[in-house]
Amino acid sequence: MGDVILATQNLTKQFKGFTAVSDVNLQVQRGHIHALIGPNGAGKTTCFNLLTKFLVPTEGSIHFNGIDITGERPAQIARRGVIRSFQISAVFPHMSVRENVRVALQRQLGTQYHFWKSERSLDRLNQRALDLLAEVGLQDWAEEVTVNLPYGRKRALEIATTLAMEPELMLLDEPTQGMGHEDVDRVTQLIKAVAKGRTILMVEHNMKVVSTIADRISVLQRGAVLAEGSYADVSRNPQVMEAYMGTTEGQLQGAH
Amino acid sequence: MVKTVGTSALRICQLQGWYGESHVLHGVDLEVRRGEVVTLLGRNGAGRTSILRAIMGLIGRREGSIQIDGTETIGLPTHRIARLGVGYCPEERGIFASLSAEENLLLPPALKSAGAVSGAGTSAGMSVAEIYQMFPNLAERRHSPGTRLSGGEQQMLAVARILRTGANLLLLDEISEGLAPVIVQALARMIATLREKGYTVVMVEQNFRFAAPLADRFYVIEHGRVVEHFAAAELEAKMPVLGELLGV
Amino acid sequence: QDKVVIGFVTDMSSLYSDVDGRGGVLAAQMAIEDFGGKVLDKPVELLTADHQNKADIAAAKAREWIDTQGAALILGGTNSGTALATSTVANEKKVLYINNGAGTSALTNEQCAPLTVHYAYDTVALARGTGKAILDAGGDTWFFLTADYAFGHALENDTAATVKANGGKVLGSVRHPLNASDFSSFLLQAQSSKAKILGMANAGGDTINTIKAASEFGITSTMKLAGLLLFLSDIHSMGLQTTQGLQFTDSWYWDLNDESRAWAQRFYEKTKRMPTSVQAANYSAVYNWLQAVQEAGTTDGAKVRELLGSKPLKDFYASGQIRPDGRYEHDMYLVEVKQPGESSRDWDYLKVVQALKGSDVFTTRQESKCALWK
Amino acid sequence: MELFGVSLPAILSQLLLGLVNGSFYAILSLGLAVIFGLLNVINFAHGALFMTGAVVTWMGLHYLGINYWAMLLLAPLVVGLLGIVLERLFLRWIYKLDHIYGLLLTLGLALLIEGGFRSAYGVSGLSYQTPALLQGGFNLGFMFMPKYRAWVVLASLLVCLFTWFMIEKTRLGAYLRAGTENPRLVEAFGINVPLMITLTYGFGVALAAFAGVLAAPIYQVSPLMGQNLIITVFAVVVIGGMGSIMGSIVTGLLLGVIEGLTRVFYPEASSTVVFVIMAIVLLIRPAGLFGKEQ
Amino acid sequence: MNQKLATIGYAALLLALLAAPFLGAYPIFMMKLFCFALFACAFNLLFGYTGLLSFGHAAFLGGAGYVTGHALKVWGVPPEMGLLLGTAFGALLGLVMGYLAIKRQGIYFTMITLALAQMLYFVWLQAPFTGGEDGLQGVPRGRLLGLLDLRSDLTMYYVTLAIVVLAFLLIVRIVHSPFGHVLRSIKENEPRAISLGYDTNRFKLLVFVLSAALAGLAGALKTLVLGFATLSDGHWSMSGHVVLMTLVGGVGTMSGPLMGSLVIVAIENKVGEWGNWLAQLSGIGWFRSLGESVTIVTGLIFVVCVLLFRRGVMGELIALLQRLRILR
Ligand SMILES: Nc1ncnc2c1ncn2[C@@H]1O[C@H](COP(=O)(O)OP(=O)(O)OP(=O)(O)O)[C@@H](O)[C@H]1O
Ligand SMILES: Nc1ncnc2c1ncn2[C@@H]1O[C@H](COP(=O)(O)OP(=O)(O)OP(=O)(O)O)[C@@H](O)[C@H]1O
Ligand SMILES: [Mg+2]
Ligand SMILES: [Mg+2]
Repeated sequence: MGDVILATQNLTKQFKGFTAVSDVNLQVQRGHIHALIGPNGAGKTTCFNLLTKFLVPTEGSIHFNGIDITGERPAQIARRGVIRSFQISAVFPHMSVRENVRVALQRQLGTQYHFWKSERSLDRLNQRALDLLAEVGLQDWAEEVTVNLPYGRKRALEIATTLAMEPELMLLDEPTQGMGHEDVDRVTQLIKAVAKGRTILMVEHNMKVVSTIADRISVLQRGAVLAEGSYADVSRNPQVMEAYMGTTEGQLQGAH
Repeated sequence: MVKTVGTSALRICQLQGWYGESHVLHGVDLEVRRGEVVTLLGRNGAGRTSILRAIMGLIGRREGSIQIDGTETIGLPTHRIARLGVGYCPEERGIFASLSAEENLLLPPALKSAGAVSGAGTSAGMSVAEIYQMFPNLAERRHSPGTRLSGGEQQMLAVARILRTGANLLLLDEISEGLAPVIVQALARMIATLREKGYTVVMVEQNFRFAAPLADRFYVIEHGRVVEHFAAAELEAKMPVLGELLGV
Repeated sequence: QDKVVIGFVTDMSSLYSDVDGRGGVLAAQMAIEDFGGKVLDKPVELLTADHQNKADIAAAKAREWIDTQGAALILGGTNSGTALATSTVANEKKVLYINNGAGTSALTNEQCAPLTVHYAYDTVALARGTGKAILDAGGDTWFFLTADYAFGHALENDTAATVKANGGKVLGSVRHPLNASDFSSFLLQAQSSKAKILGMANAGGDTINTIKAASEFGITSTMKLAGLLLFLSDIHSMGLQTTQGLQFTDSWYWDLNDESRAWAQRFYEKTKRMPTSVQAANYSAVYNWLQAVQEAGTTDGAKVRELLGSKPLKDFYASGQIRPDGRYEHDMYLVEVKQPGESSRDWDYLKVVQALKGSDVFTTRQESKCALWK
Repeated sequence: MELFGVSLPAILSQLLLGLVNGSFYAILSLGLAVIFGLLNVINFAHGALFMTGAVVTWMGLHYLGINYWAMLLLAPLVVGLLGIVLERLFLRWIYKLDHIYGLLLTLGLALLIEGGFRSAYGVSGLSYQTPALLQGGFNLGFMFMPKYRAWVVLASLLVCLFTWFMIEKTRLGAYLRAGTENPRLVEAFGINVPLMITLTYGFGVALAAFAGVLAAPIYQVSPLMGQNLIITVFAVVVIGGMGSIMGSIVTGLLLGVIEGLTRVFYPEASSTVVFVIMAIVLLIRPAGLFGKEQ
Repeated sequence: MNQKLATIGYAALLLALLAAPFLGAYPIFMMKLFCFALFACAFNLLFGYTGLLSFGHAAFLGGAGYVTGHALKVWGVPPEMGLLLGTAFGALLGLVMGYLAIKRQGIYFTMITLALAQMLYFVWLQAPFTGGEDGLQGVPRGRLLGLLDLRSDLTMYYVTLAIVVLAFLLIVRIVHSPFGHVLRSIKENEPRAISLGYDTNRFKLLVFVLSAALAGLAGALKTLVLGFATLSDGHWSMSGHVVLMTLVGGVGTMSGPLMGSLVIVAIENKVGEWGNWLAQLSGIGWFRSLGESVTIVTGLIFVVCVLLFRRGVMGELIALLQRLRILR
């Protein structure tokens, strides 16, 4: 077994008596694409929110690279290299595509508070920004104002921006939601491409995507882990089939 | 006023639409007969959502003609359009945070659906009990504030909400989005039932496999125009074209 | 220069515009007309501006008039901050500055200037006038309701000093913030002091609301209210019902004598309001200035100032003399608001209780910190 | 009995007086909350319209001989209508813009209204007598409580509770709350939202005018009477958090009382105490006492 | 090409300003204008470039004015020290106010700044050293660095011009700095900026402090130039004024606040004259009362700007230029 990059112990979240996440022990292996699936309301998004501290856990602890990060603030966690993407597309609409990425790169320079420096000091990030854009196939759009991008490209840009943060662990919440087939395929490939040398934890309802790229899958139900394993293992699990995927293999594929 | 199945529930001619300066609909022609399920297909940004929004009068500016049950609506304000018996389930779900799930469900007033269809009776909407039976999740979370539901639960709520009103022309935008496969299957069954009851449904779907078995007819939208339309029977024959247009 | 320009900057649009404002402009205009519209054979022109109670605007206007229009006299209206700032500018430019309506005594005291004349009243006179007169009438225990800023403190201190000096007692005071809409709390505190007199060391809307609340809470039945800065326009807006019996000091009242009545009537015909003391002072100041210019044969600030101070002045507004520190020392009047039954006509609001000699109420030479008067 | 050198009766009476002021805060902040909810506009003109309510009351008596009790109903109606006109003419055009434009626009309107009254009636204002029925007062032993002030508390509490009930417990209120979040969608359900918005503004403004009528006999009716009050009410709103209708009512009353107590213990600070409390609340609960976190 | 045009424009403006005293412009009036222009630019840094609408900037202008005035008059410090103290005070106040205000967003932020500034207004009113409504009068200008005698209006003029130009350049630099880029991203999409690891509240606080310091400098300079500090600079209506200046000139444009302050200061000073002129021209006597209705005029400008003219003078001009370029 490879080493564990992210581990949770007895992670629990209650909302006014309602337990959305209960006693979850997740182990994410370094270098894996780890998918989190489960019926609606199972607690997947809540889990993500706990991991990035957008919500505070009621109980349990979170370890990242062996360090306890349970008590840290969202920005600190981001700086450690745990970066999440949003369910809705999150870009800076009136900046150019290149600038979008550059804002993310800028933090590494450590000059973000330097209000006396010229903006030209940022130019040396341009190359890196273009490289990242190339990685997601946006090199030709670099000078475009972001609002004008089609939806799928915006998602790609978002991923490029996320990559700029040099994440060790990326959290993607339904990255293909609302996409047409072409885009779904492109993003799937993209995720696969960027996963090299990184770890990805994603929530996804599109089984086609999950089955193509996920190395490991955890199924949540009612806040608790129902099953875990490879796609083949999990999809054959009768409980999972009943709770989530529906009854027949054919229809499972039919979800998308 | 009694109308027979087959008359036009919705007829759109040369519809143009704008968001501020940007022109997104370029002359859409489309007709939906009473009791039909019609699906709008297209790539992201093709303008399908915009068509639904235009029907409801929710986009910036629109021109052309939109008739609902024979009434011209292009000049009507949104709320008057809705009162003609149109139920709209938006892409972004539109669940209200300050209302509980149940309040959300009960919010839209019951509509005196203009075209009370034969077969649909007076088309009184579904009862709350029926809805909870269909979506047990909602029953469980009924007292939670609407936006505290999970993404999928909100999606269910958004659909359920308009089923209650008795609207008989339903505009459904990407309702299978973000739902677990089991629920998607349940929705599919629901739409089939609705059709049997005589509802008219216009669906926008990304999820082709979900839409394919349900629809009577398909329209393919690209760049704010209808580029192709065909009946369910022609589906097989059209697959290659679709593959090219949609990448299915 | 083929005309003589007078620049008049005052509050025309806000807090003090009823006391001076448009009516004040009219009064000055009347003085020019009565004088014949000309002095030294040149037509007299009156320029006006609204300083909006902003010192920078007042000073800038004065400067502009002096530099570009050759203004020979700057007439300043209400508000102390604007007055002090304008005074500085006018003196720097060697132009005479006459103020009516600013309360601050600093204008002729710490910050006195050779070409500045303070004409109508100042807070010291109001405080002493009211304090002394009421004390003489038996009001020997006081409680102060004081607006919590320099102006209020000054009024309170001056009055309290007078009260104490004349054997009265100050039983306490409470400081309220400026524009405190509700005064009932403060009034209850005043009432529990069991003092006979409630000294209102505040101004404008604050005084008005104090008086209203006092009558509502029945304070007026146990204490007598003494206004330290009140004008006819305030009484008019509150009505006699609420203000009856109130005493305060003013520099003039329209119903003093035949002369004042005659002038006031002319003013009334134009505005449908009786003039306030400040408005009357504007007329008086402008008229006296024109006379002095005529006499001196020049508009030169220093010369006219010297002439103005050289002999006693007398007209329907007042009689007295402008002292070296710039203060026009004249009689003040302790007035009392009539009972509704006593009032026989519109604007018949006040009766004069006592005329107060100027030398008794204004800052004396010993007290003065003005270098020009040493 | 004494507390920090102040007698108990004195404290009691200040509590009561604070309640009177609190009633004004409550109605005004409630009106602001209702308007903010649906229009997304912080109504800077609220103070000016409060003043207008008082002026209209005065005008009713002065020009038309309509007494206080009738004006209690008429003035809110008249000002509400004025609000409806303002909404149709001006506010209508800015809903799609950032909130701040609403603030700036209504600030402009406030200046216009105040300037208008000022040039018509001057600044020292107008005087309005307490209605005959409510003259005099009760001797409570520890203080003299004018009947009129007691009436103010009663009347405003009733109006506040009525409003609360309408919004939180009725179907109309549900439309209102939903419209607050997503008016376009509510409209797509068949509800005439533009009309609802117009009426809501009218209603919110009428609340301000109602406070104005209540205030007319207490304070001098002057063009400036709303100007200073409104900023304090803004602070009240920040403290309360504007999350809930009940919140604005309770916060309003509470702050009136706290302010009243300050007037006894440390009168110099009575104008700033509300702002100090605001600062403290922000430090401890940035969303306000009753506000929901984002 | 726009860039070039702008550069030429600024150069021409600077030349004109350098020559102004010899062309009959009024040094004191011009200096007051500079102070307001700087004030508006400082405000615009916050509003136009970070999207934070502060309604409490009067506190910095007024507060710094008092501090500088007090330092010069009572402590007798040299003018450069006085300016520095005023600026520092602005910054300090900005730190405290900003710290409290950025806890809430959007319109709440605005209301909090308004309320805090109002609280400070009461402080200025009650504090012993501000002179209440008399204000702080007779503040000496002194000698700059012990060399330049500032009592000469001409010397003062050039000193003021130099300071304001430097401050303006600083603002330009801030907007176009690495820091400025982050600000822009915060303005566009704050949650996203947070998720990129930026502690956005710190950025907001820093820009708030910078803006407050510059507004403080404007207030300090104003006191030095005019020789007094009075209450009106700390009143909330002054905060409204600076919003108006920026709005009229063009929010989020560099030159907007300059233009806006010119327009508003001119209106404030001249509206009475224009009223008289209009009355003469049209024979309608009502116009004469315009001078007594600054509030109404101000209110009207607010309404018109918000409804019809949101981009402001410079914003419209820039848009026009762009359209022309597209046509070509
Ligand atoms: N803030 C909250 N307060 C109360 N309940 C909440 C809150 N957030 C989530 N929940 C509840 O917790 C449960 C889990 O929600 P979560 O959003 O994590 O589901 P999910 O697995 O992401 O589902 P989906 O696939 O539908 O998005 C749901 O039943 C939801 O109603
Ligand atoms: N509010 C808006 N303002 C401006 N342009 C818009 C707006 N909403 C949509 N558009 C544009 O209109 C076009 C059509 O969008 P629409 O949402 O109708 O597409 P769609 O077919 O529903 O695609 P999707 O799969 O993304 O939902 C797109 O180019 C989109 O960018
Ligand atoms: Mg989710
Ligand atoms: Mg869509």
